[in-house]
Amino acid sequence: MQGAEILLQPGVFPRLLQGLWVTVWIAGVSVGLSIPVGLLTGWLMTLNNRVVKVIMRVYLDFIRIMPQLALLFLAYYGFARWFDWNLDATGACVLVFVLWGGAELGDLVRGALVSIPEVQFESSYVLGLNAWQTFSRVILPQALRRLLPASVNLATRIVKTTSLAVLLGVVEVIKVGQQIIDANRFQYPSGTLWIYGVIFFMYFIVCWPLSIVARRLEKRWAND
Amino acid sequence: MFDWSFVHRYAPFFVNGTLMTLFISIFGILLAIAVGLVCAGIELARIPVARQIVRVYIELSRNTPLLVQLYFLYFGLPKLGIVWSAEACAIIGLGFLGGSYMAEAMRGGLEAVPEVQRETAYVLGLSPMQSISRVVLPQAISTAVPGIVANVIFLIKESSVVSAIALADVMYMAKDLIGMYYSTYESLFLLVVSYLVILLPISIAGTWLERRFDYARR
Amino acid sequence: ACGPSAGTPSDAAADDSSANSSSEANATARTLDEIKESGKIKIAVFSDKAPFGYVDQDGKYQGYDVYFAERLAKDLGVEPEYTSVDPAARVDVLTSNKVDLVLANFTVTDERKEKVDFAKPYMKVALGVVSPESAPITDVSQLDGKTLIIAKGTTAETWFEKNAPNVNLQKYDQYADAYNALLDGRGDAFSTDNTEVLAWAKSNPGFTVGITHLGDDDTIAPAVQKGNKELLDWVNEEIDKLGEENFFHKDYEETLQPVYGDEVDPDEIVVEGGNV
Amino acid sequence: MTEQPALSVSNLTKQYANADHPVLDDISFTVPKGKVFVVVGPSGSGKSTLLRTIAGLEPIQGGTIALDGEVIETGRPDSAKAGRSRRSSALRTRIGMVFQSYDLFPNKTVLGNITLAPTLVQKRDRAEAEREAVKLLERVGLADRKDAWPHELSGGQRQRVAICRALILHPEVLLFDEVTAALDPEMVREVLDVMLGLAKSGQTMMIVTHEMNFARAIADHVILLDGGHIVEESDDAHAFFTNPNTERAQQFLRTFEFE
Amino acid sequence: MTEQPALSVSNLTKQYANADHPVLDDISFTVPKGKVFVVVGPSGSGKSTLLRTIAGLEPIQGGTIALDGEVIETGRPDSAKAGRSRRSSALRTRIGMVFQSYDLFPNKTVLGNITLAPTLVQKRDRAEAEREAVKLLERVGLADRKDAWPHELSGGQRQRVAICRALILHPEVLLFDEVTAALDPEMVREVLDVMLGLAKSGQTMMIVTHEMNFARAIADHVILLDGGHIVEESDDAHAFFTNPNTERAQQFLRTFEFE
Ligand SMILES: Nc1ncnc2c1ncn2[C@@H]1O[C@H](COP(=O)(O)OP(=O)(O)OP(=O)(O)O)[C@@H](O)[C@H]1O
Ligand SMILES: Nc1ncnc2c1ncn2[C@@H]1O[C@H](COP(=O)(O)OP(=O)(O)OP(=O)(O)O)[C@@H](O)[C@H]1O
Ligand SMILES: [Mg+2]
Ligand SMILES: [Mg+2]
Repeated sequence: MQGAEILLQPGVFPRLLQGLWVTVWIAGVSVGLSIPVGLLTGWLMTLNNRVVKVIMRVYLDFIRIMPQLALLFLAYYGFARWFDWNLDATGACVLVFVLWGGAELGDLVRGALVSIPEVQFESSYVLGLNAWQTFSRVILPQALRRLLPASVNLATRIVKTTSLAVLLGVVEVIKVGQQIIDANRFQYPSGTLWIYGVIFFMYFIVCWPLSIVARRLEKRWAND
Repeated sequence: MFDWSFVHRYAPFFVNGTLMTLFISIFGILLAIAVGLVCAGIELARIPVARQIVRVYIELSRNTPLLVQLYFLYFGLPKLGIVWSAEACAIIGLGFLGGSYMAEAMRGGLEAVPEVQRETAYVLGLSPMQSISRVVLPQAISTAVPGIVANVIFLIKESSVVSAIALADVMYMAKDLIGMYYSTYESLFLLVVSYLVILLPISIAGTWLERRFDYARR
Repeated sequence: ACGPSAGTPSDAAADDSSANSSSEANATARTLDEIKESGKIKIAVFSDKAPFGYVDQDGKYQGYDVYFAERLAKDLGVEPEYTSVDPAARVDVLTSNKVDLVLANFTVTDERKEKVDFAKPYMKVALGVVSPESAPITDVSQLDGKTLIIAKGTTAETWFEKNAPNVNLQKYDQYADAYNALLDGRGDAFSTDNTEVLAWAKSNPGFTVGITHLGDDDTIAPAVQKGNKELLDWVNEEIDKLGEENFFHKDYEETLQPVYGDEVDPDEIVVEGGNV
Repeated sequence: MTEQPALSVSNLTKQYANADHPVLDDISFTVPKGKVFVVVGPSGSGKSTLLRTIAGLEPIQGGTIALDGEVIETGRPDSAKAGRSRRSSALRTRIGMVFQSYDLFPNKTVLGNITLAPTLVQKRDRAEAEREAVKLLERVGLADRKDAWPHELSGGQRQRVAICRALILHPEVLLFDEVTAALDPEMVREVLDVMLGLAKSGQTMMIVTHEMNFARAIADHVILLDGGHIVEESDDAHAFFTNPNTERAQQFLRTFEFE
Repeated sequence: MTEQPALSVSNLTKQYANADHPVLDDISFTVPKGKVFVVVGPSGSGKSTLLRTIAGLEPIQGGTIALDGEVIETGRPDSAKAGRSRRSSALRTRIGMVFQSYDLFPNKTVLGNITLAPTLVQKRDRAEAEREAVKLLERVGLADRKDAWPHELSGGQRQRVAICRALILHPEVLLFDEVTAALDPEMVREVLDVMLGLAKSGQTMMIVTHEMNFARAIADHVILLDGGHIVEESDDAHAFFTNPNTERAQQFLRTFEFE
């Protein structure tokens, strides 16, 4: 295949990897921050307070119905002006992914909490455990177990969605790829094919193990 | 600050953008459903080699972003002499991405039909075709519908990235107006409204559809 | 910028100290003093518009705009920190104070003047249209009913939207995408600044600039946030000062000459001391 | 000369793929017409498997199964991995089966469940099939639920509908596999009462059950299955349940007694 | 003078929120120390509700519940919508309960399940608690499964572990709510055998069951509940089960007999 040599050019692969690192960094930070946000929203969603319920509903539905790209635009262009926030593109990405990841994770947390059978609370009560002991020793460990596979899947989705960062001008793996394509246009006219091909597989190599882990966890804990 | 006359003037742009978004989404979703059916069929029938290919396809499709898939199709493939129009790339991209999600929803539906249902159909004398059309499929659909509806919404949302390959969808309009007239507020407002107009009814219809097919509650 | 950066590897390490952009809770521009204090000036440039602003094979920003930016930073006694922008984002990076200065082939227009403050020009342009040699476009009327490739947020977009309603515009976010589209035959021609298309056609055999001068002669200038008079004045002074040493001709020789060769008269492009 | 038996099983051997010994080992018995044949035995003894082979849901590796004197299944040693038997639709309708798990089609109403096979397989007239369905529903006390959906019924009601669905095909033999195991006691009673009624009406039945009181009351013939063998066989249900011959049977029945 | 009863319930009235009449209406009885008190009755008669009010899982609207002479629960008419009773941890450990549905904590091993409450609530030494746990597991025949996870156990094994988990707290009264209803017959037997053993060892127990043979064998005292009332009460289980006094009880017991 002609043109593949572009990949062997000095600096090409290291730069792509550097771009990939930006992608992974954004995804990693977003996932990390989504966890506390998700736990909090999940807990809020189980509360029986009407106001909280409505607020959480609107938050969840809005985040879910808007395309992530639209949310990114809202955060990048809108927030900076409305709230006088100075978010750079990377910051906007992290903010959106945390709000989005937090909402999705929150719904998972809520689902996991309500799916714990009532008899688990009742056995704990009869055995004399207090509310905190019941939550920390019985309910939470079970909820986390139910939560983990779906959360790993969510992480995969966040990694994939970081690709949109390029459309805000973040210099991540796709943008680096475009720069390389541009800089090598004359020597390697078909570089586009190879660079985008490599980026395609880079995403695959980051996401695939996560998918496998999620599936394993799901299978392993299916019958518990 | 907020310029209503701008909103008024450029709303028609967003109507066109909405139509483009719908056009791409509808064909992309139809393709995804077709791909999903074929894949689910192959997996359930356990056709040897095809099954492995389906596996590889599903992993590739699920673990890569649509944007990169589109760049590859739109800018990459021409270097091999394959030039597809932006519309074709977008529809194929959505179909490629959505196919694996649809396949999973459909397979889940088929697998959720308990074996005893097929056995009962057998004992009652139903032919394999009758068993599939009268017993298995209707039940499979009822379990698959929520997943399929979720995928439809997911794919419409994903279609927002087709603006990157110069398709004039809703997202494209917003970026274009921001770039030309620096009317950020108004454009973002129209953007949000357009997506609400597209997705809210579908979301509500989806809920209705799920209820409609929920006769399988046991 | 928060987070790591892949565009300017040399800057990545220094980034840790500069989480300031997102912690600073307002969108008003930084003063000259604040810039000096931070040791960095944030400049928006193109990363895919050779030879004006691009990233070379080593991952370094290069080009006519960047050459100027380096000098500005040097004279201010700070390090430049580049942000890669798409054409359409150039106004917003300023209004939302994501950068201090835009040096991204920013053509001065009336609409833009309402949103940002332009300093004195350092380049002049008109629009040009590049097309395949096999089907050259030499007049705008030839484009009727045809597809013209455009980068979003450029003056070319505005001009064609206003003056050529019968042309189908195919718009891309990024120059790189637009060029690729032209190469793959997705449109009949591509229009942007004539300086740009001339340079590109030179290095892309099979393409010709059939229209070299379209619309008004425009100027290209640095831009700062509206009202940031202090920085604006300083940049203007710099341009005056640099004019005296014929800086922009030097810039041309370093960055544009290798591309244009001798066919183009530098004075058709370069503006010294802000005097058109 | 005795009458032809409804069902006769000879030297039946069944081994699941990947298993190291047969689940059913050289089993023979006959089910006379109009009689109730009860199979009891500990969990895992092969009771369900026996019914499933007779229904054609599992291939057999040895022996034969004959319905009304006609051999409908012959063992093939290499069939362990084969799927269901390739019986004709008409043949399948001659043996009815009711399962432990609720097996009504959730996408059809009560009437739809019952009339599906007669109209589709036997090509009977819909109106006629519905008339018979309603008669059957009356017999099991559910005539007023004919338009209900399965999920609207209690477990006991569902099992009674499942019985009607099997009966409408006029099967020569009706197989029941622990049809009350998943039911609450009250519902157990309503289903068992329907089965007692069937027995009285002369329906040939093969019943797997853990309800010993019920088995004693309904059985004309009992076998005790254990480890794939018939351990004890009796024509006298009362004698079997009060005073079995074998040690194994005594031991098995003791699990249902206290003190 | 008779001994203090382990548990005494007086005029207990329970009404669920939104219900138009009480589930338990003015119920009184006493459970003597060391005796087995069996509650039978048709589905929906309030048996589970009765045990749940005693365990503190449901508020009561009238009457009192006393444990070893001390009143632990007093009815409040406005409490229908209140949650569980606010009993102290220590008080709760004095009444044990085993549920119908498997209620082991799936995130803990067998030993972890049993030692959780003694170490956490009673602050007992872990090693000592584990020693006792192993002794209890030996008693129910599961010493070798002490490190297994709940999902690795059969239904019968899980229920036996649940019994150990309740026993380790040395409850004064142990409540069983149809603990064998979801089990296969073999497993039913292994669980009931454990309960018979407990009865012999003098554990005070209140048992709701549908196994009449078992009830007859284990009961010191029986009540038949119907529609929230005690319809018949007897100190002589044998007499109650063979020849009850009331028409309602005769009718109820007939549902378990066949001809
Ligand atoms: N599909 C199968 N593949 C392999 N082995 C099986 C299969 N089905 C059942 N078995 C095994 O065959 C043996 C008999 O099972 P069967 O279900 O016939 O017993 P059963 O007498 O009906 O028990 P139960 O009273 O629990 O219903 C068991 O050891 C079981 O594990
Ligand atoms: N949480 C609840 N809210 C409202 N009503 C309830 C609730 N729990 C039970 N009931 C009703 O109270 C009545 C008694 O229920 P309970 O579960 O105590 O009966 P039971 O005798 O245990 O029946 P079973 O033998 O089926 O277990 C029933 O009519 C039931 O519908
Ligand atoms: Mg069985
Ligand atoms: Mg109950």
